[in-house]
Amino acid sequence: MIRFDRVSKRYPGGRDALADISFELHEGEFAFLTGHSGAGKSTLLKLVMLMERSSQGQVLVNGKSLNRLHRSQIPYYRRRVGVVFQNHHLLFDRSVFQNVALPLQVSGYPARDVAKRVRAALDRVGLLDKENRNPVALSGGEQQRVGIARSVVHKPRILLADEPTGNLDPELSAEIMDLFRRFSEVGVTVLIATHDVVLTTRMRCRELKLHQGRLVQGETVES
Amino acid sequence: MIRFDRVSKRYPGGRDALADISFELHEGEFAFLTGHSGAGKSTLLKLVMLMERSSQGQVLVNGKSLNRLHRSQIPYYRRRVGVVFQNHHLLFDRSVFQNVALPLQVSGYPARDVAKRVRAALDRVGLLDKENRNPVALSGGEQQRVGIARSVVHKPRILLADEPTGNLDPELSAEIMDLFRRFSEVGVTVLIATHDVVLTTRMRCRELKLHQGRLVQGETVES
Amino acid sequence: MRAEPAAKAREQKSGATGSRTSLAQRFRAYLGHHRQNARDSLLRLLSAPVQSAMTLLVIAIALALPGMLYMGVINIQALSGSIDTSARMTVFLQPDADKADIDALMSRLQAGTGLASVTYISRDQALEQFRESSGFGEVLTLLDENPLPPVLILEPESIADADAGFLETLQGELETNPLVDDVVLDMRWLQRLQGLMAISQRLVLAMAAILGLGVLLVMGNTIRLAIENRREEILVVKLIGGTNGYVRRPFLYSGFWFGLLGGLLAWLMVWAGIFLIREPVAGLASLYQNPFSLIGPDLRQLSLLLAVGALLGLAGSWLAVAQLLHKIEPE
Amino acid sequence: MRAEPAAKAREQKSGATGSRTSLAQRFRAYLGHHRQNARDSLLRLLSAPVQSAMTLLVIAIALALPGMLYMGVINIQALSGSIDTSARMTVFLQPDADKADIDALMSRLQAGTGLASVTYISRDQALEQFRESSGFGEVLTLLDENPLPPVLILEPESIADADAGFLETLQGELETNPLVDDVVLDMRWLQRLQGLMAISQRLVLAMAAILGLGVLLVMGNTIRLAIENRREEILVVKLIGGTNGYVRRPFLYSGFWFGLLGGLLAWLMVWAGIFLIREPVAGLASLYQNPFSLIGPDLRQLSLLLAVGALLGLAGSWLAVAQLLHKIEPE
Ligand SMILES: Nc1ncnc2c1ncn2[C@@H]1O[C@H](COP(=O)(O)OP(=O)(O)OP(=O)(O)O)[C@@H](O)[C@H]1O
Ligand SMILES: Nc1ncnc2c1ncn2[C@@H]1O[C@H](COP(=O)(O)OP(=O)(O)OP(=O)(O)O)[C@@H](O)[C@H]1O
Ligand SMILES: [Mg+2]
Ligand SMILES: [Mg+2]
Repeated sequence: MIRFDRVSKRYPGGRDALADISFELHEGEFAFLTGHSGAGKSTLLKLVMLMERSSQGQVLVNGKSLNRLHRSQIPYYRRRVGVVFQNHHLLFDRSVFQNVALPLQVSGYPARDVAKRVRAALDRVGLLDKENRNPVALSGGEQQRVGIARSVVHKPRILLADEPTGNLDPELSAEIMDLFRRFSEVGVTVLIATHDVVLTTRMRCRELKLHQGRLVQGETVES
Repeated sequence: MIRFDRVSKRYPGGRDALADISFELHEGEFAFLTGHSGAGKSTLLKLVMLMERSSQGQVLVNGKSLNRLHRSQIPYYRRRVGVVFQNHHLLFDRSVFQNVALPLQVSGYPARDVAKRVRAALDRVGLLDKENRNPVALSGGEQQRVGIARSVVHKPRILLADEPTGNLDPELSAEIMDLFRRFSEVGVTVLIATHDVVLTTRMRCRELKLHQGRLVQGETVES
Repeated sequence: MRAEPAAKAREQKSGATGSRTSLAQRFRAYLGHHRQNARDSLLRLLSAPVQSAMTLLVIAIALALPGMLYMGVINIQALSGSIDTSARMTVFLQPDADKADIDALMSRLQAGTGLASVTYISRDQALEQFRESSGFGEVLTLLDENPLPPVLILEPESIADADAGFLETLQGELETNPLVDDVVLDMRWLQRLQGLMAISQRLVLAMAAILGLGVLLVMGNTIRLAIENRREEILVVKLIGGTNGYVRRPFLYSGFWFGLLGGLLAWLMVWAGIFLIREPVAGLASLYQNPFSLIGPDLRQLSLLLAVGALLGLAGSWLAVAQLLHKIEPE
Repeated sequence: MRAEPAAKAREQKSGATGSRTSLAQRFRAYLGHHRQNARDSLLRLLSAPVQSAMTLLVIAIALALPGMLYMGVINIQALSGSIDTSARMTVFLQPDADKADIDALMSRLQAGTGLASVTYISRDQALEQFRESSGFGEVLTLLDENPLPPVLILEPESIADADAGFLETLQGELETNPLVDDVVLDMRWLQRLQGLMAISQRLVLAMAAILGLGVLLVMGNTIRLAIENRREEILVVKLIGGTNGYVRRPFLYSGFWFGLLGGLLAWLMVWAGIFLIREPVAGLASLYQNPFSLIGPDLRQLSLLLAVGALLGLAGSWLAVAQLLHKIEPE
């Protein structure tokens, strides 16, 4: 589903954030992306969702190279990806409900469906009672959960999560991971960047480990 | 040093975020503040630094009630407090160096001292080589460390940290905690809100535990 | 947090692969999005009334100034229509010319081409007119005898430069006529008029240029700044898969409302401005026995202002969003 | 990450308790902060040249319009100074009056109070003047004999309403004089002038009101919007212990620079506008034998525009920051 082919990324005026990365994730696979702070985890996720472009090499999703995706196609591609951003990226000028509804509205869902789906997603992260609040009036962990609800509300084919449990207590983290796992069981490809050693060791999933921009574990490409 | 006296906090249009909290922290004490997401940890820290006012009860710092602090005195009070914010609060229109220098400039330090202290603080969080970068060009964990450097650069008497290691890997987290511990050893009162069970159990410090806005552990007030 | 039954999971899977929504549904949602945006952007404008009012006033003032200029031009045109502005040739006849001969000359002139009118002014009429128009009436009452000859006033059909030749030919022809004492082609006022026109033209051009630039800039800048405050919204919607059109829509509606309401306010300002000077203008005109009264802005001006405002608002927000969209695009 | 030696830790402790910085140091730092802010805000303005230019142009246009109005007023004053505007009384003498008697009357009038000048115009001079000024010169050449009497022109010292009485008394007195045929007090042009003045006054007032409001709004709004983009900066500096003064400083400097540069640009615009219509105005004036030529904006206007711009910039940013500061304050 996601395949990196000798990908490097160098930000303007910096050293390589990613160097010569190759790996493949199958449809429905569930993997952790680990590594020290600044190892390149967020950069890797940004490449998959085209927030950044690779400097070298190719990122292939569903067999198609993202380099060859025309600019006008990017929105439609992104609608099939769900992302939990490291810095939440919530909009503070609208309610929690409206924040979560955004991916559905963008794809043109009928209003009736939208309400049903949004409530289901909010229920899953335990925030159904706060749907009318403004995100500023939420705690850090609650904001993070709104971001998680938004990332899954439109049932994406690929789910990327950047440190989704950084502000959550252990029980809640486990529940969220369960949620993600259930997504992978129905065929969604899930890739989660995290520092939470407890979780990664407990769940015993595939782990892609980055160190200084290089993949030091989990790179097995079956080709 | 910090004393809560039957403090409650209710946000407009919400239930009590904090209810009937009483505890005392001595000068140089090091304590963790734990609790589930939405338990009221950030709210408690906001009360100490006057980002919010208590609805009932008194917060006393250094024996003086914050309620009686005149508005014009707040800036001078805040200069003696160092805070790591849950959402970093960095300024993206200036360099890392200038972000960390801010608390010193605000208090009117001479430029020579500023440079020395800022570099020392950046060195302690391992970001000396990135002082000229813009914070947008940093990874999530690096941004968090800039926030930590900024909170200690002016050698405050009280140090509050809201989830300071949420985006840091375990080794780095331990180092940062070490840094905070050393501050407490020279008399700085340190209060850290965190979810990181590994850290709190390993460090075996005093733990204030909140549940639904109530203090359920660590409330011993010696009076 | 709820456990998800397997059935729901299956539905989810098919949902993730299929096309999800029918075209008709999509179109309904698209229209709904338009409606919702139109409403939301208006509500957003009303929800921060002070700040919106400030922005609106700025836009209104920017639109009202050229509006006033336009009304000024219209009024000057109307005024110059009410003033006697045709070029004229004055034919001084012999004081003792026979009335029958004069009538014959007049019919000949009227039969010819190029003249709009031929008017006969007898000696008494000439004295009367002179008294009234010159301001030297008091002097003339001192005269024992009427010193003025009878006069023919010839007005050409147009005052274009090309016709100056025709007038001069006619002048030469008339001067040889025994009935005629002298022919005066009064062109000096034409020069004056042209001088005035040159100034007002340049003034109007300069004002129009500066005001046009001003309106564009003020609206563009105001909307740009208002939009920059919502930069995060653009970023997030793009990241979530919004097309550029989707991102633009709320801002276009905001710009549209700002422009439309600004245009309405501008019309009111122009109206108030005209109202304010209507009375003294009428007073002044009455001194000149001129029934002129200022023309106020009407519904045509209103619709013009509304249209220009709305268009500029749309254009301004389009540009501002395009700029931001361009900035956050990778590569 | 470095281990911190105990000695350093001790220094830190004393540092945390002591007053840390001397007053002199603080003052130097304060001045340094001012200098730095002045420089930084200018650099920030220059670092986004297109957007700053747009904002500057908006401010400049807002300032240039009242600037032009002001220059218009100045020029009209100068023009009316160059036109003969004093109220005058025309005393028509008997055509056969003796020159010696006239001289005696003149000396008597000159010796009295209330008259600025007494001018004698002989019959020939009168005819000549009439020919020149009336545009009816051609008619007069047809006359065999000069129909005009000798004339005395009396100009009062002031044209205030209170003096109308004095003029009328004088008129009655002169009419009984055997030398005098008739006395004409020409007040009609006064009425016209007053009518014109009433219009221009209202126009200038209306324009000044709308433009003043416009300048305030445009500058205030522009700076408010520019500042709202830096809302986070205000919040963070406040949280870190910045006083309101410290928070405000960079914004005040930004506003100051915007206002100052906008004023400069406005001056250039006014200058260009005057330059543009200078030539046709001079051409028109020459038609009236008037040596009038438009007055351009000088250094006094420049300093006025700079001062007004800078002040409005400061005031605008002060208000905008105060608004934001008020919003983020708890309680
Ligand atoms: N500005 C606000 N207005 C209304 N309610 C608020 C506001 N800020 C926080 N709350 C509510 O108060 C409760 C406590 O919030 P707080 O931020 O203190 O939690 P927390 O312990 O820091 O949680 P987390 O670990 O998720 O950051 C939450 O239920 C939150 O929704
Ligand atoms: N826009 C940018 N410009 C320049 N350098 C960047 C930019 N974004 C990230 N970097 C650098 O690239 C490296 C990798 O960053 P990345 O955000 O991928 O790290 P990360 O693994 O997500 O770290 P963290 O766990 O701290 O979030 C870091 O050293 C960072 O400083
Ligand atoms: Mg990251
Ligand atoms: Mg919190």
